[in-house]
Amino acid sequence: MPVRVQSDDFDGGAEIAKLRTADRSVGAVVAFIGTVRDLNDDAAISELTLEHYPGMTESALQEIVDEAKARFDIRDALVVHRVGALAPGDQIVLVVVTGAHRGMAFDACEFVMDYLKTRAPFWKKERREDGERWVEARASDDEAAARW
Amino acid sequence: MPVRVQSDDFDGGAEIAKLRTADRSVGAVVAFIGTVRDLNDDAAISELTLEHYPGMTESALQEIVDEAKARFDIRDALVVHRVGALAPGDQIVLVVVTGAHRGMAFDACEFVMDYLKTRAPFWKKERREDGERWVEARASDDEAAARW
Amino acid sequence: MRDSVGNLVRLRLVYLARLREAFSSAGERLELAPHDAPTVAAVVATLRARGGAFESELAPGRAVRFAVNQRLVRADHPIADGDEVAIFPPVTGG
Amino acid sequence: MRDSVGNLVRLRLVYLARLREAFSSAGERLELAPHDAPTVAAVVATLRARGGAFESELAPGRAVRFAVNQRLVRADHPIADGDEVAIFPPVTGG
Repeated sequence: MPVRVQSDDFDGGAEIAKLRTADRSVGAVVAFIGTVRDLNDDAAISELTLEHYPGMTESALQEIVDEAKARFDIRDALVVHRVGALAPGDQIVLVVVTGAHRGMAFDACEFVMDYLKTRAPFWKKERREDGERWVEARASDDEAAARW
Repeated sequence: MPVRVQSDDFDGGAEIAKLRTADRSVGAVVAFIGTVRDLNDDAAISELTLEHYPGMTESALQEIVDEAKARFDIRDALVVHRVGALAPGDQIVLVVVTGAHRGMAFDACEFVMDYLKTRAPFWKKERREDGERWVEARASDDEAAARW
Repeated sequence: MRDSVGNLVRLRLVYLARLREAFSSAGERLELAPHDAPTVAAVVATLRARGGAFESELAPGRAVRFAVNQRLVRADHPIADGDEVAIFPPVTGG
Repeated sequence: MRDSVGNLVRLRLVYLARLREAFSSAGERLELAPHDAPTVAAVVATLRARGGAFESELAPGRAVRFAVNQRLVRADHPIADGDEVAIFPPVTGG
């Protein structure tokens, strides 16, 4: 399955290996892993909770992957996104793109992340010393998505 | 060690995990894996041999990594490049870049690959049905490197 | 007969993340007042008229996103009887 | 005394990949004829004058790259006594 939403952690190396070895025309693999930082806006984070819109999440991710495959000459793409309570250092999201050559694989992987950041229904809530707060969307994410 | 040249295979997942977990300010990891394709210019490849310039290789790679760290706001970078005889599907090169945010990590990883392709002293020789031949440099690699 | 002045529009509303908390609700059934060409904006106007958190969170200028039947849409997107309309803040995953 | 007309330049040459095969040699010691401001280009001219594979592989217009003391340089890079000068085709790693 090219997109998965799960509370369990993922094994990035195993996922990369699976996609890479499934197709011998692959010459380039680009992978992105997003992780929980210990700081955001200089405040220490003790926990990050990922909420999503269960009915829509998979189809939104699938649409992004389909769009990447239509726009870029790539072989395959995978997205795994976690939900639920995470700790600093934990993995949040994995995107793997395979292609014959590196240029398109880099572009497609960045495209998937930029679109995911603005179009996939996930929301982050941080727990800090002074309480919980929803993470605000960043204008830079809109700008990144608008490039494509 | 941020750069390694070796004949042995590498474990991409383990290398990514090492770099990722070494620094809790990391929020983004971008990894590139280059692999031996089974075809090049439509000819079937049975073996690919990587030759290098032993005295220079590590320092050239280190210089590329240093340049990436100077140009981009990233946390760390790693390059592992294999030499010797490889088979289709084998891994050739791994580049891992960590950063607080994804944009710089993507840019730095692609920069390292573009520079490596034009400035690191490695040469590929393919074995095909009709004999061996040295792989020719691609103009697109020069163009990719010239962007930075 | 209601259809003489507009279509009957019964919706399932879904509130997510900050809006779910602000409205103290994960969603509700809503029957829209008869309307010729109902859009997401009509739903928002109906909710806003309730005052309180609905009025403040959905005030003009607040960044709010919409999905109809689980696809991202703009406020001018038409809605029909039976639709699921989700209202949420800009997404922040990844 | 040679220094009256130029510096004595003893080099270690390294040939790699296709050039190593074409020259049937991984490298050699070369003593450059006295020269006022010797550069990589002077080395190339000396080799080219040998004819054969040296002349054809290093002909003007052929894509050849150079490293002096294991750093990429252009043909106009100066060289000095004791330098290691590597001559090779454009790289194709990755």
